[in-house]
This record gives sequence, C-alpha cells and structure tokens, in this order.
Amino acid sequence: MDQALQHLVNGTVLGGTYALLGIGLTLVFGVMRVVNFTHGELYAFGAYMTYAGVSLLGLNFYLSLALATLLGMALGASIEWLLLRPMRKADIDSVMLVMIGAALVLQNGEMWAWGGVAKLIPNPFPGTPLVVGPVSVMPLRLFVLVVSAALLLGFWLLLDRTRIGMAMRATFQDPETAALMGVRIGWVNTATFAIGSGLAAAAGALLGPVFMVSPTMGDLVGLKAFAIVILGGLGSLPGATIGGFALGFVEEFAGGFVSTEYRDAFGFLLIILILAVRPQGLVPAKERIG
Amino acid sequence: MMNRRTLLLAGLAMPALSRHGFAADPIRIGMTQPLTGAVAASGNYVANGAKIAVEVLNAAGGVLGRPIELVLEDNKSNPREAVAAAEKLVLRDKVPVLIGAWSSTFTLAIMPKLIEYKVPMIVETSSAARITTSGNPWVFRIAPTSEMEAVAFAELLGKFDPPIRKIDFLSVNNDFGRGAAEKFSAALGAKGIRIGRTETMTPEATDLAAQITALRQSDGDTVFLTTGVEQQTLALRQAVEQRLGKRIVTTGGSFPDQLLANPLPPGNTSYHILFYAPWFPERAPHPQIAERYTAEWNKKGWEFAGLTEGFRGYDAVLTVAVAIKLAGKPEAEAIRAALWKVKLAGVNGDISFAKEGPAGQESGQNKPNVSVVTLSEGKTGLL
Amino acid sequence: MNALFAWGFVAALAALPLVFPDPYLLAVLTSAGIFIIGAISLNLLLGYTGQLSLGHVAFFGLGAYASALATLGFDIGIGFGWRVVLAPQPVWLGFLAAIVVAGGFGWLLGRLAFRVRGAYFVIITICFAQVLRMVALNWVELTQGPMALISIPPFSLWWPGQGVVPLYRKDQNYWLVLAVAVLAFLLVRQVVRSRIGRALVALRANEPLARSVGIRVTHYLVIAAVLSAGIAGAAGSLFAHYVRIVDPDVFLFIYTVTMVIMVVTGGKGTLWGPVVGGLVFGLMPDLLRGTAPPEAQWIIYGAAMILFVMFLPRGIVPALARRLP
Amino acid sequence: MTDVLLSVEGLGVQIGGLTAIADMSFTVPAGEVVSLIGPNGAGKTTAFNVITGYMRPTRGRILFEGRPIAGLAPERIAARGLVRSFQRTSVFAGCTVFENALMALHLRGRAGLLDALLPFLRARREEAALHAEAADLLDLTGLADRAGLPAEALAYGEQRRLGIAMAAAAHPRLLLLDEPAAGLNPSETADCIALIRGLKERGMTVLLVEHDMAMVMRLSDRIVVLNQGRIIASGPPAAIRQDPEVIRAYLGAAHAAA
Repeated sequence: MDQALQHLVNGTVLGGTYALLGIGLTLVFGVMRVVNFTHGELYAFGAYMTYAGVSLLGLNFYLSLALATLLGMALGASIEWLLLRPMRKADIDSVMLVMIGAALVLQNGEMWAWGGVAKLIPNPFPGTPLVVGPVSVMPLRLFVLVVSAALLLGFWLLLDRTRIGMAMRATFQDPETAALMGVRIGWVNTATFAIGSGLAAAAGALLGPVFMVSPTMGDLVGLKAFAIVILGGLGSLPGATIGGFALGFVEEFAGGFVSTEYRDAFGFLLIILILAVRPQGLVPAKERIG
Repeated sequence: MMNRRTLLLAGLAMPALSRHGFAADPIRIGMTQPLTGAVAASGNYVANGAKIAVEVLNAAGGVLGRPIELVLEDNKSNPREAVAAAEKLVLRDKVPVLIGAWSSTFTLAIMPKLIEYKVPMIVETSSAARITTSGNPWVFRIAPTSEMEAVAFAELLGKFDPPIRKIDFLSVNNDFGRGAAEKFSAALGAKGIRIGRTETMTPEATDLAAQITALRQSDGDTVFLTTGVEQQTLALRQAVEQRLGKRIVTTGGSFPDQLLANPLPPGNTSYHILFYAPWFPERAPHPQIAERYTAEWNKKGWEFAGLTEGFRGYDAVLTVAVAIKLAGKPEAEAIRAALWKVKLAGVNGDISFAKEGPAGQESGQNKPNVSVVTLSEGKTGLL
Repeated sequence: MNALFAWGFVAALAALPLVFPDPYLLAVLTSAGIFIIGAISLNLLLGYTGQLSLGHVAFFGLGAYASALATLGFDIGIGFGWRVVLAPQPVWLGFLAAIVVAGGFGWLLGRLAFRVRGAYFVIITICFAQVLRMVALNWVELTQGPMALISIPPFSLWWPGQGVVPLYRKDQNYWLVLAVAVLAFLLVRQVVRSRIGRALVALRANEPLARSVGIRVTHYLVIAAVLSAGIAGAAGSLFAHYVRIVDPDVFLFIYTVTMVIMVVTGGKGTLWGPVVGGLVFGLMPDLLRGTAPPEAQWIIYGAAMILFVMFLPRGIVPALARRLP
Repeated sequence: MTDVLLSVEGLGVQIGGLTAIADMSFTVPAGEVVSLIGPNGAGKTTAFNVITGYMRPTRGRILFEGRPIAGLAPERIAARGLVRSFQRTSVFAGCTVFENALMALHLRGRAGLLDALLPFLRARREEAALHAEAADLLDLTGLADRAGLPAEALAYGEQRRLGIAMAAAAHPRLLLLDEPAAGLNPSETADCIALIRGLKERGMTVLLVEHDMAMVMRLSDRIVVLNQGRIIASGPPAAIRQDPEVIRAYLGAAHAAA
C-alpha cells in the first residue's frame, strides 16, 4: 500500500512533465499539421541553455529557466521561418523528413558544442526529500510540477483570452476559413511553432536539473511525446494533458508492479492497443470536414 | 570545449603533416570508439587517453625509430558502424593492429572480421566473458571481465563496516549490467552473502523511481549499481529522493564525476569500484606512469573525471607499442605473436596476457587491478 | 535503350570486383547494397502506395533475427512446461524464414495500421518498431537480449566446382547482395507494372476515386505491405549473415530514416529512385569518414537530407528524366 | 414495366446530430436515366455518398438488384456493378490519360500477384485486352489523341468527360453521375449529354445529380425532387415541370441562385 502511494506520487510528478511535453507537440500538429521531430531536440536545447545560464554564466536559477524558454521560442521561430515556411505547400511526408534532418543537425550540433559528457545543473532546492507519512518527494520535483501546471494554465489562458490564441484556435479548426476571415496564417504558424518549441524548451529547462543534460536526452523524450499525443488523440489539447498523466501512471505502476524491464515498452504497447481499438485517441480532436 | 575542437583539427592536420615527409613513415595504429551517439562521452574519454599516449611515445622517439600515428574512427554507437569502421581501418588505412571498440556488442561485431583479415585487436573496455572465451585468437583484452572485477572485489569485503550481508542489483539492461549482476552474485554468494532482487533499466531511462521504489522493498543492505556514468549519477540522486537507505556500490570502473561539484546531501556515502583512481596517482601500482598520464591529461584541460576511463586508451596504446617493438616490425601476425610476450607497466598496473578460451584458439586476457573509492559530500577517499 | 542501359549498369557492377578488387570498396558497396535492398522494398510502400512507414526497419530487424535464429537454433520455454526447440538449419532456410516471418508481420501491420492514414500511420509504424526493439531487448531466452546473437554463420551457397561453401570472401558477398538486389528490383518492377501496381498507384493518387472503380483498398495495401516486408526481411537476413551479429539496435530509428531518405532522394515511386538515392546516402557516410569531425559528419548528413527534400522534392531520377527527353 | 435496379427505402442519414436526409424512398428502373434534383443542401450528394458506400445510413434500406448494399465498402458496391463519378476530383492526378483509363478498368481484369510475378500467357493476354479496352474508352470520349498527357493537364471539360468515362469503364449496371456538367460551357455540356446518351444506349442505367435543368429535362426518363432531406415530387420530366410545389420550392430558388 505504501508502495502504491509512492508510485501514485511519482506518477503524478512524471505525468505533469509528460503533459507539458505532449501539449507543445500536439499544438504544432493541430495548427500546422506538422509532426515535429525536433521536439525532443528543443527539449535538450532548453536543458542546455539552463545549464549554460546557471553553470557557465552564473545566472540566477529562475532567470536561467525563463531565458532558456525564451531562447527555445526563438530557436523554434527560426526553424519555422527557415525550414517550414518554404515547405508550406509540401506534403506531410516531406515536412517530416526535413524535421528529422533538422533533429539530426541539432542533436549533433549539441554534441559538438557541449561534448558527450552528461552535465548536472545545480539548483537552489534542498537535496533531501520532503517526507509525508509513507511518501517522499523532492522539493525540486514539486517545484517542477507546480511550474508545469502554471505553464499549462497560462497556455490555456493564452488560447482562450488573447487575439493570437483566437487566431490559433481558428486555424486549428479550419485554416482556409481562418485565412478568409483575415487571420495571417504565416504569422500564426510562426507563433504556434515558437510556443510549441517554448513549451518543449521549458520542459527541458525544468527537467534538466531533475535528471541530467546530455546531447541524446531528446531521443527518448521525443518518442514519449509521440506516445502521449497519440494516446490523447493527435491534435487534441485536452487529450495531450490526459495522455501525459495516463502515460506517467502506466509507466510508474506497470514498472513498479509488473516488470521494470518492460517499463518503457508499456507506453508503446498501449499505443498500438489504442490505435487498434480507438484510432482517434482517447479525446479525438474535432475532425475537419472536406 | 575549445580544446576539444582544436584537438580535432590537430587530428585532421596530423596525417597531412606526416605525408609531407618526416624522416620515417609513421606506424599506424587503428582505433574505433563511439565518438557520437548514445555512449559517446565515455568513448571520447578513451580516445583522448589513446591520443596522449601517442604523444608521449612520439616525444620519446616513437617505436622502432618511427613515429606512431593513431587513426581514429567513429563507430557511432552501433555495431554495424563498428564493422564499417574496422573494415575502413584495416582495408583502407592498412593498420596492422586495432584498439576497440568500447561496448561488448561493438567488439563482438568486429571479432569475425579480425579472423577474416588476420589483424589483432586490443580490447580496452568491453567486459563480456564471451569476448575471450569464444575462440578468437586475435583478441587481447586488457579490460577486466565482470567476473574478475567481482572476484577482486570479494577480497575487499572485510573493509566494509558494517559488513555486507545481503545484496540487490540495479543494472542497466545489457551485457554489461546483466553480466555484472550474475558474476557479483556468484563471487559474493561464494563468500556467504545472500542475494536479493535484480532490477533493470534501459540504457536511456532517466526516471528510475519505479526501480528504486521496488528495491526499497528488499531487506538487503547494499545495492550494486552497474551502468554508465550518467545513469549512475541519476540513480544515486534518485536513491536519496526515494529514501532507499542502503549502501550503494557502483561497478564497472566509471565514476559519477558530476557529484563532485554537486554533492549529495550529507550522510550519503557511495562506493565506486575503479580501475584507476586519479585522485591518488601515488597509490597506483606504478605511480610514475600514472602521474605522467594524469599530468598530460590535465595539461590538455580535459575533464578530470575522464581520467577514470581515459587510462584504458592510454594503456592500450602502450601495450601496442611494446608489442610492435617486440615484433620488430609493424605487421599483424608478428604483433599477435609478440602480444603473448608483452610485459609492461601501465596506468592500471602490470599488463600481460594469459590464455583463455578453447585450446588452440585462445584469446589473451590481462588481469587488472581494482580499487574502491568512496564519495561523500563531494570528497573522495580510498577504501 | 532503357533496358540496355539497365543491364549494362548491372553488368558493370558485377564486373567491378574483377576490375577493382579493392576489398574496402567492396565492403562499402556490400553494406550500402543491403540498405539499397531495404530502400527498394520501402519504395513499394512509400513510393507506390504513398504510405510513409517510419517503422520499416522492423521488417529488416525481424528478418535479421529470424534468419540468425534459424541458423543458430534455439530452445525456449513457452509456459506450462512446453518448450520450442529448433536445431540449427542451413542458411538458405534462414533466408526463407526471414522472408516469411517479415512478410507475416507485414500482413499483421498492414491489417492493423492501414485503418489509419497520414501522421497516425507514421506514428503507429514507429511504435511498432519500438515494441519489437523492446521485445528483442527483453526476451533474453530467445534473442539473448542486449547480449546479441553472435557467431552467426556466413551465407553459404552452392559454388561451381566447390559444392556448398560459406561465403567469407568480399567479392562473393558483394555478388550475393548484388544478385538479391537485382531480384528485388525485378520483383518490384513486375508488381508495379502489373494490375496490382496500377491499383496501388490509383490508391495513392485518389483513394475515393480508386475505391469507386472497385479497387479494394485494404487488400492491395496489405499485398504491398507483405511484399515490401518480405523483401526487407531478405535484406535483414543478408545483414545478419554479413555482419554476423544481431542485437536489438538493428531496430534503430536511424536505419529507417536511412532507407526513407534513400527513396526520397532518388525519387519515390520510380524504379531507379531507391538505387540512385541508395548510392548517394549509402556511400556518403563512408566518403565523409575522415573529412570532418564525427559530429560534423552527422550534421552534413542531416543537412543533405534537408536540402534534398527542400530543393529536389521529387528526387534525382524524375529531375534527370525531365532533363533528358 | 421494367425491372427495378435500385430501390431506396426509408433512408435516413444524420451527420453529427444534423439531419441530412430525413426520409427518402425512390426506385431506379433498369435502362432508364433518373435524375435527383433539388436546391443546395437538399441531400443529393449525401444520398449519393450513402448509396455508393462512402457514408453509412442511420436507417433505411438500399437494395441493388434486390440485394441490400447499405453499409458495404465502396469497392464492394462497385464490384456488384454500381459505380459513381465524383464532382471535384474526377481523375487520378499524376497519371496519364491512358493510365487513368487502365486504372478505371480494374474490375475488368483479374490478374493477381502470381500473374504479376510470372507474366505468362494468361496475364499477357489480359493486359493486351485491357489496353485495347482502354483505347476504346478514350475513343468513346474523344480523348484518344490526349492519351499520353497527364490527366491534370486536360481542359476542365475534358477532365469531366474522362471522369464519366472512367466511371462507366467497367460496364456497371448502374452509373451514378455527380453533377457531370457543373462548370461546363454550353458546347462542353452538349458533348457531355452525348456521352451520357451513348452510355445509356450501351445498356447502362444512370442516376444523375445535376443543377443544369435543361440537361436534366433533356436526358431524364424520370426525375426525383428533393428538398430539405425529403422527396417532394417524382415523375417524368413533363409532370415535374408542372408540379406547383416543385416550382415553389426548387425552381424558384434555383432561378434566384442563378
């Protein structure tokens, strides 16, 4: 029972970060119809920028997090401008290949710049866990969970309350109609990709200090992010949140009670099951007719 | 970082220079390591160790009056590329001897090619038993097997207080991790220590909470942790987070260097089985050699922690140089014959090869030294 | 003229080991050739049905494991005390097993995955390969897990005057791969030029219209998937007996990417596309060796991918075809 | 009285809570040209999609030659002898006109995988026959001299004609044409009418959805008028022309729209 409680806490902590990862990916797919293979690399980029800020420039931890997120957005915007904008008319497959190429360039660029040795990011939180009854959790991870939740909430408000958010939602529903109604699709795409990238970089910046920073850290995370959005329904924002927590709990409980060997396989098996039974995911995005 | 790049450039320029007429043609030594991909960090350490060994040797006049040239090829952390790299080294660069290939699978992938091309290889890191027992007479291993490591560790059991009574394992799910769990169980089981559970993790996993929570359920007092540096660090930190409350011993010879600058909270001491402890070069079997290696490494400004792994490349090159000197000519068959006769002092200790594997096709296996380093609040000590 | 050129090209490749017996060149070409066979098989799916499978390496890996296990033999428990035991078989049987096993999984994936299209299809295929990798990693009794299957025998063939001999020599392996590549090419050519190929192209061009003229979508897509998987399995078998070690990394994503980019660079939906693109991207890594630091080689590789897709989206072969009337 | 080829009985279709077709029943007798007309949004295209298997009906029955076909996949329905044309994308883009014709003849062939791999006598003979039939088809549509062009390079009217010919290629017993004359100029429309007459003479039954009233009146044996998902009238062209409810609900609206 104590073990189950601990797994529950761990699953929640894990799920929160997964949700953050999934939402950026699903947003980009929903609005732009782009499967973003650089998502994992932007995650790594966010982590490295935090490392650079804290360890190399000696900046404040929180300032470094914010800077890393902003730099991630800037990198995302330049990827959109350089690679995606010229490919707007291209088919979805070609765009995927370009993004895979970009991921290769980014990952090896990181390895070139930083070397392959994994780095730890110092953080201002105490290194001993908070203990409540049978359950323990690190203050840093609580902080990550809270910031993730705040980012998710802020993102919802952005979508719901701002002009750019409305433009994004309109494009999400139907790009042609949105364009007719005066939405500048080019700008919405840049903003969308920048925000999606910013969310990935923020996830990396938050999780970098929890785990470690290495050039290949984006690989597994990229795959996980796919799993999350497929679980929730590709292009569905609530789905990505639910999918993130679902994957977090499944991994944690299956890993704890069934087999740690297959821990990472459960997510993928779940996807194949979901796609076989319910191809549109748990929470399907609204279909576009036509 | 800057250093690394200049070195790469220097590495590029070197073959060009040598072609422009030194007195004697260089003797080429081939090396393949994972320089990119999942395990690149450690591969680059080993490659760096080899590079400084070549510099040291050349500064002392080379071998047989000729300079040594290290031809380094990336195996991109996968077996297919390991084979491609080995074939390039043997067939295009015509090297008479190879060093490689870090992971056991990369080494095993290259091994049939050694028989095919009749070229000996010094195995510097791989720990799988099968490498020296499968009957490949071209393989000479200076790295210890998991079994040797376990047996050597068993001799040090008396130094632990409170004593080790029951052990569990947290192992990376590969040859290295599974091999260590098996051999340590056998070696320590023979000493009357009880064996608990074994949890495994994929090499790229970062969240180990499920495994550690499961280990907490065991009544063992010590967990043997076998994986690369990165996961060692993650596991040590997450063990604190999940209140594992057991002694942790890492195996395999790598050291979680990041915990020096970012130490675990007070009261957490971890134990690390190393083959070279760069903090105490004076305690190495051959202090002068160890100090020279350490000094050259630090001169480059490379990461200090890399010393724990870089010595593998350093010792491998020293071994090859002695073998070429004994052979009297840089030819594969002669070097192979000479390797059986080498006796030299390396960073890790004396290097010589004993026969292992089926009669008539034995591989060479060196018997290395181990030491256990403790880490507590960012400070190291020797057990 | 075209056929003459094609056979001339094959004859030139076949004569290569006699003219330039450089073993390194042959090693590089053999290794590239195995992936070109993979690309030829992928082209059937990607080029002719228009379905981007990013899990194609699954079939390659299945072929490699099936062939390796058939020739090494195995002895595994399947629960309730039952055991499945296979004594080591000759290599040609392993080759057939690779084709059958991979083809069978092609059928399975086809049945499952063609219910969805586009991005979903892509991701389900990625997941498929990932799950297989996890199984290969963890079903240690069968696959040896990460410890890899080693000591896989080399391919053996009946050789004039010598009976059945194992192929150790570079030129022999080269010719073997060349022969399988030519067979794979001819097989794909026969299929795409037949009524089946027309049905596949019709489905790619306009699925609703194709259905309206009576083309059974799933039926034809599954045929394509089975054939494609079978050929990829054959390539995997060649790989297993050439490299002679198979580990779970045979399911690496980057291998799929290699095959996909070979097809796209050469020209998807053209017979020669995977061959031309395969030569470009099969030889590039080896040409880059030594010219740049290892990380930079990857960066060049990735950048080349981007540039080809952006500036030659239909591939080299169609671009050349337009130049030459 | 001729045999009934298609009969639609009590058909109802709901899309996302909206009623596209409320309750529809009509029959298509063999050998006739029947037109389905009605203002935009009346449910004509939905009816087409349901009959040809692209959408599922919420209720009702569809019988083709007395056997139910509702819920079957489009390709199965096509194999039974009921083929449709499309309004917008009527050809296989990226393929030549001749290839288009060959693809449309899919149901006329039966070569399988074995024939593809080992193309001996039977498969070769079939290919030759299909090529001849494709050439005939292009002759019929007057596109023989365009055989080598990419289909999307054809003029709009020619593309529409090719689309109709392709639907008719496999000799279906019932041909469903979705606005074949939409966007055509008068001379192209005349070509189109000639083509449909030609098909009828070959023994094909035609169910037509069309806005061009002149064309409908000239071609049809019977007309079914839809409004807001319901049939409001049906009968021969002369009767429909006189029907006051049709004039009110449909003709007026169509005139206003034009």
